[in-house]
Amino acid sequence: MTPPAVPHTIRRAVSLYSYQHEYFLRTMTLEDCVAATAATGAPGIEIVPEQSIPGFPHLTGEFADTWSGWMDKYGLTPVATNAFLDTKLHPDRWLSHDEQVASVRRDIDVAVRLGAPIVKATINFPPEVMAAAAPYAEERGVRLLLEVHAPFHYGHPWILEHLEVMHRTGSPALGLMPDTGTFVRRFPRVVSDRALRDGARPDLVDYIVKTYDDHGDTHALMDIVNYRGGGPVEFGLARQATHYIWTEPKTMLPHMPLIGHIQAKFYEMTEDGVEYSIPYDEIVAVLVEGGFDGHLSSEYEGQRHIEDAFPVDSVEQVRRQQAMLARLLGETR
Amino acid sequence: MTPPAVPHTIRRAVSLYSYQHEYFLRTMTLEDCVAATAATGAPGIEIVPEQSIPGFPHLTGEFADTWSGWMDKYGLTPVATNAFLDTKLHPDRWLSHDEQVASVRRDIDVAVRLGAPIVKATINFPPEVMAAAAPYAEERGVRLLLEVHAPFHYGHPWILEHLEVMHRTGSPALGLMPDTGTFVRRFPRVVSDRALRDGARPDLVDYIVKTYDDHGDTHALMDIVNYRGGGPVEFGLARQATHYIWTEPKTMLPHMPLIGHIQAKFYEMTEDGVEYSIPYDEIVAVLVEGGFDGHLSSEYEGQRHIEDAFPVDSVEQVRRQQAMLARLLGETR
Amino acid sequence: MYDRYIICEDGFRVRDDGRPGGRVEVRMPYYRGLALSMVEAVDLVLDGRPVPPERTTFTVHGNTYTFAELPAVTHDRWEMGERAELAFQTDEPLAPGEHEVTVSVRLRISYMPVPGGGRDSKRLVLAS
Amino acid sequence: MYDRYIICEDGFRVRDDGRPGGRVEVRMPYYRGLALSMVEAVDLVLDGRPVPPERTTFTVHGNTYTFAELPAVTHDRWEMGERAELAFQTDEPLAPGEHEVTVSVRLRISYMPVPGGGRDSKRLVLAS
Ligand SMILES: [Mn+2]
Ligand SMILES: [Mn+2]
Repeated sequence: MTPPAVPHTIRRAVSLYSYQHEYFLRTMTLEDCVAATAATGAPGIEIVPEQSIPGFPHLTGEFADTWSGWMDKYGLTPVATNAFLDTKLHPDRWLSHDEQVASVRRDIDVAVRLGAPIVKATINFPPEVMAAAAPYAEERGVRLLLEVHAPFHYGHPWILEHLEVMHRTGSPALGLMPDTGTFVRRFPRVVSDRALRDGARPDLVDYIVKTYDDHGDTHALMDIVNYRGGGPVEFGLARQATHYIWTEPKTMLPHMPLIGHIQAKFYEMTEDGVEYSIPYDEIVAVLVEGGFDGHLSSEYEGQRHIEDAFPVDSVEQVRRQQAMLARLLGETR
Repeated sequence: MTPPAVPHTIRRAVSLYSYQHEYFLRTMTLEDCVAATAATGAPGIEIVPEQSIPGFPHLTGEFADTWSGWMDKYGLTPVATNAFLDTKLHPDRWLSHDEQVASVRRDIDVAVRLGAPIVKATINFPPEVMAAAAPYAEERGVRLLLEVHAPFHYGHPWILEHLEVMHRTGSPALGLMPDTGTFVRRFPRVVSDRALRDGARPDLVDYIVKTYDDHGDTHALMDIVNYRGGGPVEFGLARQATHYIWTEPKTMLPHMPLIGHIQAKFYEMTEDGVEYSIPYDEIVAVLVEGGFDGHLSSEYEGQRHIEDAFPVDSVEQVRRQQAMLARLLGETR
Repeated sequence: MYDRYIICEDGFRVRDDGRPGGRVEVRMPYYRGLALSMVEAVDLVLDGRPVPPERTTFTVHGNTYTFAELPAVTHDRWEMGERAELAFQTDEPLAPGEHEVTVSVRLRISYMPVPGGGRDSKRLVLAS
Repeated sequence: MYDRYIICEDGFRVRDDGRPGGRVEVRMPYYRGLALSMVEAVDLVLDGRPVPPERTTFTVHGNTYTFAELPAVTHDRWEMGERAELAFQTDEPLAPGEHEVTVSVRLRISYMPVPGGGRDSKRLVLAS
């Protein structure tokens, strides 16, 4: 792969989401995760506050100081936080619009205290909540970016509704955060291998993988698997085949002015240093072409598909992806 | 609507499926259903043996005689039967390939005894079972036509697999039977009205209907309904919006040599004599253009959506559709 | 589909064998008949209490089966719209008058990845 | 996700209040912490018998709640990877030695139309 011929200002980052397995099991502390990030050479770090900060949303001064101390010690810059919107916080009623906006404001405050200029809005954020939170985000100097996560894409009604709000309000605080899980060209083999371990019929696994890989219509895949004699395990795999999507990375181009950050989702970095499913060379080429000026932030999600049978090594997986990104970005050869 | 300018040989028929509500409740006998068919002026009649013949698959000589007597008495011609393939007949094992083929042969025999030259193969028939049953169908002078039912369409992998078998074997017995539920341009209002009666939130019903009517991506419609605060009733309606599909009727044209029969599915014939959701004028125009030489057979399916609140009048609904078809076919003005 | 027609409004009566319990007539919520091996369950709840399937039997056109037998019955069918009789035993004789009856039918329909069937609830008056 | 890590292999012991029953340490099968109001169920089956939620309590970082209380607890959380203690009462004291423990966690996750959570089964040896 030839590094980009034109100059660019794309930088690398790692989301601590990537080390969730080790953090969950407490085989790595939060500081270990920060140190692992720095060891990849990525200058940026992304944090999921609800994952990493016990006592969230109460952010103690002590935590903030420790965090900022780590940033200095490891030479890292916080680039983004991730916000969730618990519309179903109460069992008996939906969160009101005002409560939803308050939740976003709270998360903007958390980002500011952590020194991060970007907050990821999870895909369920309603457009009108984005609009209502935008002035506060502007005031606090933070951008609120809607994650464009599979199976959504830039032509999907839900995203179109968000785009309409972004263009109508013209708020500089609002924008998009593509998750590269929308660019899954090949079905992740860690997922199909898991189904096989769970007892799925190999011919049906092949059928599902092939239908996905041909980018065929997955609309009635579960029905076909049923016509072919499949059961719950095969139905589950068919359902997963509708969770991933392949869209051309160049579909990001018309929206580049709104794109402030990329979650570089990955399922498996092979020993050859490529992602099995996602063509990062094409993604990086599009980002360079579009003049993207932000971070490509590692989001490892293979752990959940291999934990049943294999040791998870998130550190090595992230290391490999960062090495690939460094190469594609022309930092190394 | 101007009747077709070119001559055609398309005829009308009624499937007894249409009168299922009255037959279920025994407010109409089987002979009443036959008489109602004749009263529409349709020359053809289609029967679902597993619905109408007590004791199926044992067809007594008495039933066969009665049936053929009705055909004479009412001036009707049997045009098709419908076959099911109960691959899950046994709770503990899938029907073997040979058993599946035997089931199809049995249904071919039933069609022959009823005098019907066409057997509908329900969408779950595997392609290799079609291939294996074809010689017997040829021998008995019956065509076995795969129903192309929503959400399948002519570019779907499952249909492509069937087409491959049809073209490879070249058997004159194999072919297609489009169900016009693949040409649902507008969301059937009998379905959305039912959801409203079941307590669905009107704004979410509107959203679902609008997304469908815009022919937008229904892939993640259930997710959006969830982001908007919907619950089970709204999820159910969102699921139904993925069961109907809109494809251009002209997608039938390349397959016209294989198309031997049409199931004229409908949900609601309005007082103005049009189907609320399905553009029959366009469908008939395509069939005429393609030189279709078979029956358009009424398949009323609105009853299940109105039975909770309204009296079902299948006879009137079929009468209206047949009048529309007669008009579109140039039989009347 | 046909959910509201599963339980027949008439035909609810005591057993005719002298044991405590009753009989209710039920229809299959589906548009064709099915071999009995595909009738996975016809569950009865009487006055809020589930009646175990072991205490019920199922009769179509004069043929009576236990629910333990049904999975193997591929040569008899529950016809479309046919009134089957669900007979059940109870500890005490049924009180005269109204009872709340709920019936859930679960069908194994080959072309569907999920179970078919339906559910109906009615207040029925015990025929004398 | 994390299903196999729900039940902690150590920390299975008898209650410390002298009543019959025990305690098992459990983790939430999810990648972030959640307010307890979104923890819909942490169901326990011990040696094949379901323990009713009314006979269990739930403790996170020193705070103990009944499952009747949880739906209203929006200001305390089950942290990501945190070992919560599920304490339960039984009729008889637990026998020493191995027990089959199954725990099902049901979570209300706002962006998902269906419940989240997971299920784990382990044979645990009662700590003395
Ligand atoms: Mn992401
Ligand atoms: Mn049809």
